[in-house]
Amino acid sequence: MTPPLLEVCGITKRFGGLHVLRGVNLSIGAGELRCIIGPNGCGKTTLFNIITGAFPANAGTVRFRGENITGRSPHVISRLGIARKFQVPGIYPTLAVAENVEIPLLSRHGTARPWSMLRAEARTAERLHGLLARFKLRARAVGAAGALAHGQKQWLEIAMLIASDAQILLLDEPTAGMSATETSATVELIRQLQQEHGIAALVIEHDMNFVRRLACPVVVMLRGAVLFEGGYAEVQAHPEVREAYLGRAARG
Amino acid sequence: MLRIRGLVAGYEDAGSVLEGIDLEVAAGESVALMGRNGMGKTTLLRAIMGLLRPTAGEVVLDGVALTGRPPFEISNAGIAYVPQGREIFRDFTVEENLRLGLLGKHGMATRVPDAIYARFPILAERRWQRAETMSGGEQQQLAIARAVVGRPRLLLLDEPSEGIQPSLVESIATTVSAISREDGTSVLLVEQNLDLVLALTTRCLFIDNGRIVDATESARLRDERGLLDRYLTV
Amino acid sequence: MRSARATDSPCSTSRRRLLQGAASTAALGLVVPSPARAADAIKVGVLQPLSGGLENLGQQGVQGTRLAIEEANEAGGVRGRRFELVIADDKTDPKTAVERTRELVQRDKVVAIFGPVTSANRDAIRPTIERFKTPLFYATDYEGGVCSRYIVCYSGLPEQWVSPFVPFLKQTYGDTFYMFGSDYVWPRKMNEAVRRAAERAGGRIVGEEYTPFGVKDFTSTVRKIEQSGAKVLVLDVVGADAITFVKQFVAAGGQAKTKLAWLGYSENYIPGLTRDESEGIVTVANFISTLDKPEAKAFVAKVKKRFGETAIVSNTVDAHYMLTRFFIEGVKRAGAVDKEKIIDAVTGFQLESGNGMVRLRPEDRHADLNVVIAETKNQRQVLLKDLGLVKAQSQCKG
Amino acid sequence: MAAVLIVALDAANFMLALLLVTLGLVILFGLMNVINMAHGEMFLLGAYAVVLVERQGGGFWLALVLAPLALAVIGLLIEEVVIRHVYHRFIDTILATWGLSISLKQAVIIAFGPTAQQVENPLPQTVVILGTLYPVYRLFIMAVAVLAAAGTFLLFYRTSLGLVARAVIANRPMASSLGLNTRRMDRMTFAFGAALAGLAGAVMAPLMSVDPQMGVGFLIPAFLSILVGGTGTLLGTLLGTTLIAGAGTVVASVWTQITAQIVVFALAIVVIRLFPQGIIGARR
Amino acid sequence: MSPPRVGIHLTVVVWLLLAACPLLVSEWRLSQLAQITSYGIFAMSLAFLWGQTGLLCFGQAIFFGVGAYVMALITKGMVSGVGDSTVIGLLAATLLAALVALAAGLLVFRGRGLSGAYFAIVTLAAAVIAERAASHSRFIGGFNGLLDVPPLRYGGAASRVELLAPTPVYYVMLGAAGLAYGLLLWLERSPLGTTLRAVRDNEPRTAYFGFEVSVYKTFSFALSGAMAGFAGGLFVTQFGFVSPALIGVPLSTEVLIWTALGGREVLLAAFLGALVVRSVESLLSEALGYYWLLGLGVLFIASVVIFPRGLLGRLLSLPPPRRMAGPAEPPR
Repeated sequence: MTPPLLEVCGITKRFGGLHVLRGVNLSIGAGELRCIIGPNGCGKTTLFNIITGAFPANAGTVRFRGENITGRSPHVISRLGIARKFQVPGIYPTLAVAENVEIPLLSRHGTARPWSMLRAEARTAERLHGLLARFKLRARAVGAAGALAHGQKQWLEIAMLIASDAQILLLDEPTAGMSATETSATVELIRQLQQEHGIAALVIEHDMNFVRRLACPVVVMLRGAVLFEGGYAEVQAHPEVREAYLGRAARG
Repeated sequence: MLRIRGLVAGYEDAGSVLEGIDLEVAAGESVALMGRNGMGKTTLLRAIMGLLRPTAGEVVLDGVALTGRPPFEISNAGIAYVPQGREIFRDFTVEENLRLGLLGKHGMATRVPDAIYARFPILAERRWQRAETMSGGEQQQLAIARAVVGRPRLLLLDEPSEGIQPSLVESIATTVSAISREDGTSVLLVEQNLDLVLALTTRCLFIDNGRIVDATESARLRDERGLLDRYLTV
Repeated sequence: MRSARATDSPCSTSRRRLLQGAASTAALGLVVPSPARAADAIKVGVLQPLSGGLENLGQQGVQGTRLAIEEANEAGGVRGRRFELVIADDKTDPKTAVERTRELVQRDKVVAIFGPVTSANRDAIRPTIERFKTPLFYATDYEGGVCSRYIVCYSGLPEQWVSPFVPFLKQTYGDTFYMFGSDYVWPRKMNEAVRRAAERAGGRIVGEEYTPFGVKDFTSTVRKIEQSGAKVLVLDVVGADAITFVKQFVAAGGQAKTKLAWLGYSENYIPGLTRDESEGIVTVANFISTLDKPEAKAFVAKVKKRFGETAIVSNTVDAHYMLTRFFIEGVKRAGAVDKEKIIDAVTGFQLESGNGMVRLRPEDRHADLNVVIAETKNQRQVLLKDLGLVKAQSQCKG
Repeated sequence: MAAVLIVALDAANFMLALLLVTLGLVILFGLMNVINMAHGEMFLLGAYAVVLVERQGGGFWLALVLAPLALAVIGLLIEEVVIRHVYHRFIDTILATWGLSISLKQAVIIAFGPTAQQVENPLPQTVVILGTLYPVYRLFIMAVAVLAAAGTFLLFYRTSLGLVARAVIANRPMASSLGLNTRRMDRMTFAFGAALAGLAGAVMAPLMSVDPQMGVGFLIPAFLSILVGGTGTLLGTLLGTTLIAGAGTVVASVWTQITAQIVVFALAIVVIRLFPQGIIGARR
Repeated sequence: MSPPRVGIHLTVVVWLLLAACPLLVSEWRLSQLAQITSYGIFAMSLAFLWGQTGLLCFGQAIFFGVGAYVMALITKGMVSGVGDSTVIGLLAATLLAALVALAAGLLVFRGRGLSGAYFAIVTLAAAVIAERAASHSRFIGGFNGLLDVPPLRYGGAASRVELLAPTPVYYVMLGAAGLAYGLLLWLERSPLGTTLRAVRDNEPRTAYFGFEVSVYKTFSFALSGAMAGFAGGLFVTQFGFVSPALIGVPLSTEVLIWTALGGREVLLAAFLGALVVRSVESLLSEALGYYWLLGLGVLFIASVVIFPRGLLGRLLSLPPPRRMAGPAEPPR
């Protein structure tokens, strides 16, 4: 039996007296999509931080393809094929847009030895410009990434994740600050990636429209734990989920 | 009392988030502001507080224009702010956190009045403890107490229910409405949690894409499922 | 020489303004105001530290050279040709010293260079001097051992200063010595000589220590000196560190038990110390301004007349003045303004210095000097003992 | 035994002197995140304030009061003209203050000349402690250091003003939202740090060569003390200065000053490498 | 919207002017320029480390000094078995400085390494240690250092020729500078350079792409050290001596000022920064006296506060590498 692609087991995290995560369990198979929703402060971003190795958990394990990766450093976890998009776009503001995309492309060509980078150019050029075209960034290729509009920065970062050949994308609010058209395009994009390349994605999102259109299982988190897992319609109908967001009064 | 006209504000790299907000809060009134994430609720509070410089429009408190003034002056004009994520001073004791709510105010005692501890008994218990050792709900109470200790005329609350047990949400609602009632403090509450909105406010505004798009009496919210579903998550 | 780097700055302020004025006019014009600025003037380079920590010594060196040159020009120059000074600032820094030397040699085409102060700078420019075969006239006391056709020294050497000084110290103050110096070659060489002289005289070395530059707390050293029971402290720390040390040594009551014998001490250090701190410091030098000799009085009067009453007439002024006079005399005797001929002509004759007759030896181009021992009393150096002419071995041996 | 005690006393002496010099830096670097490379020059200006006051006929004790005040004013000026613009550019504070350090030192050279200045030792007596003579002025320095450290601690951790200052440093926007004038606190905190540097310079002047280079020697040990102990905590600085000065004095007593400097600096680098948060910081 | 190409044109003009210098300036100015070219290379080494990788090093002179000492030891024939030629000296100077930097980099960056201000202060302390250690080591001449270091020379032991005439010396130095510039520029514009700038811009993001950031920092440090060592080796051939003053804090901070004033992100700007500051200094410092350094300090503060990218940085900055623009836009 093949283990799930990513499996989170009993993750607990405290900051001082603050319990941010209280035994989170979650799993996602290869090529699957999953949305995480939950009110502000329920611990979604902290969970991403622990999966990607930003800081250690107080308890619990993270497994990737069955391998325990708890507590490894970010670069090691990334090399396994886990790529992460930050809430505030994690791009390189002073670098050219094309350079931003080149970095993750390079990361697939042996990052351990700096000099191996020198000959990577030929292998990356074609994909680089393919990706820029796909993300409608070609016209801005040589301009500084910091000068892009907010939505473009979000896309740029997604392009970078895809360039890194990840097997799973952890997307933290990918459509924040995007227009409605951009949001739908992003949904399309994630679906395409899943269908064409079998890339799994774990998406933190507030925009329920987005969640609905992505049409994938939804994980609802509340106060540091998973409250409920199910399809969009189930979640919508679930009184506890409504209560989680809107309070008891909304249950009715 | 608070009057906002055509307020436009935003962030350097993300363009404007508020696209012309108009709203009013009367003296002693409590108003809720609801809307999905990213629609500009927090941005509005930050703009009122002066933490964000509006690019257009005006904020007026009791006839005094506050637009473009630094936050400490706005605070002294009578507006207090409980931010999202609480932003208590983690390394400081509870008492120190509370005193900070007083020290910047002109003509106010620098001792924390007992009345505050009477209102927030848990804080009296934890008075000399470092704030970061407290639970989320306790920290939220501290943040509210720190804001009201300076006796503001208007209290801005940003998602006080965030990450907190339902039982605590109720007690926060009780405390804040008592303060509002007894001291005549107006409240502008940004919230998703209906319990809090119902318990605390009389009027509810909906914000969408940087504009106030709808309003209703809070008491009727329970019946307005359409509004809720249109403007809120879930 | 003793002083070594940017952190050194002994000396005073009262006369500073005057000196600074002098130095900056010189720097601006780069030449001595002299009617004979003709194309056929004999250009003489001066490379001295005018900033970077040793400006006092540099300015005094400039004064010495300038005095001699101006006197020569006023006397009509050499066979109708006048001298022209080109003054360069080495900033007490070896790299700059090399750059400036190149300027003097290649741009200004000087026939000789006077200076610098530190051994580090002298050694740094030596390859350049030798490469371009331009003589360097060095007039600061140093550790000895320079043997080059292109370097002429008017310098107190360990043999000349230490060998007679140490027996005097032993006889007068006691037979146990503690040596404390800065961590570089001059103090180490001086202390080697102190050790030899002390042992020869039947004294005992009870401690030897070196300090890096820039140390601000000498508590442990003061303590070690006290515990060693030394009667005499031979100090060859330089510059600001020396002042810091002496302040802390005196504050700890050190001078009550141990006599402070300071090598390389001069009038320049006195203003940085209070009366109590400088009281009783003994030193050895070729010249002190309070010397009760006609030639000394005449020299002091001459300097003060030209540079003002507040000018300090130190060892450094005297040495640079004398060495420049040897050079001028050498130009006269050489019969032509030719670097090689001048080098051959500057040695082997006597001139009267501020302290007796002095001669440059042809074999190693160093000077036989008259030496005195002096003590500071009430912020003035006074003569303790006149040692007369002291000769050193040739620096070109071994 | 007495010998060990004496070394301990010497170490305490150096440690307290270093602490005195480091205090101002703790405020500017440790608390305000301004990596003040000009700290040595602020110290220097404190010493020259003494020279100036003594020249005008005022005594040392008057100078001791005036020097910190003068530095507070200079600190205000520096904050307003330079530092204000680089608070958010952490690394640039290094460069800007480095430029300041060059400029201030050069200004002193232009005003006073490059050479050492005379400063009277106001307490030239010695007392006998543990059988050896000990300079009274050193005891005075130790006392001033203890008082200044205690005073700084009390000011920052036991008064409202200190509370406000720490709050502004901890979370500027929040402090401002609570009605605290953050600009004024920045100015005051910076001025206070500068004043402490000035006090240190004035106090140390009688036992040091007062020349334009005098500040340089303390800069690196002071920084290392803070980094070794951990930034942002007075206790850490106390520990840092104790380690740096203690190790320095002990090594210098047993071997030489040269070994002491090399060993202590190298040791400090190793400690900083092992505990990037400082020893106190790492325990948190 | 392609970025202005003025940077390319100016860069070409600067190099042409530099190449034409023997026709334009007097002989001794030329020899002076040859001397300070080694400082220019030194400044480029720092610009690469600081401007490209974001590591502010306050001890860059350590590597310059190591290069200078190694060059002196070898060309003076004090190291047996390797000969005493200029070329071997330069190679060894470069290599040893690289090794020292590599060791230091491994020490400092591995694991949860030092960065930012901590790195700056630690390198500052290291520079003090290096200077102390050098002035305390007898073998390398202690405080006074090593003297009589031979100039540039070529040919075997029997028919050795020393290069002294200003024009050939200048061209050798300029050639070395061009070599250093070319190498660093090529690296900078290669994918490796992109990666280093990525580390500078957003270190966590780069780690999240699987890059072991410390390896890249160490590499950059070693390379920059090598270049500083190369500059140090060339310096010795021009100045004829090496002393602890070359290895310590003062020179480290001087190079920082040249680089910052010129522009840390642009190699040529840093190079010119060194050349211009040194040339102006030799012209003005004696006239201005103490005010020169005061002015330089104030200028430095102003440039940090007002022009963080240096006075020449913006002018001379080059557009991104050509591969970024990609193939020509397909017809619509």
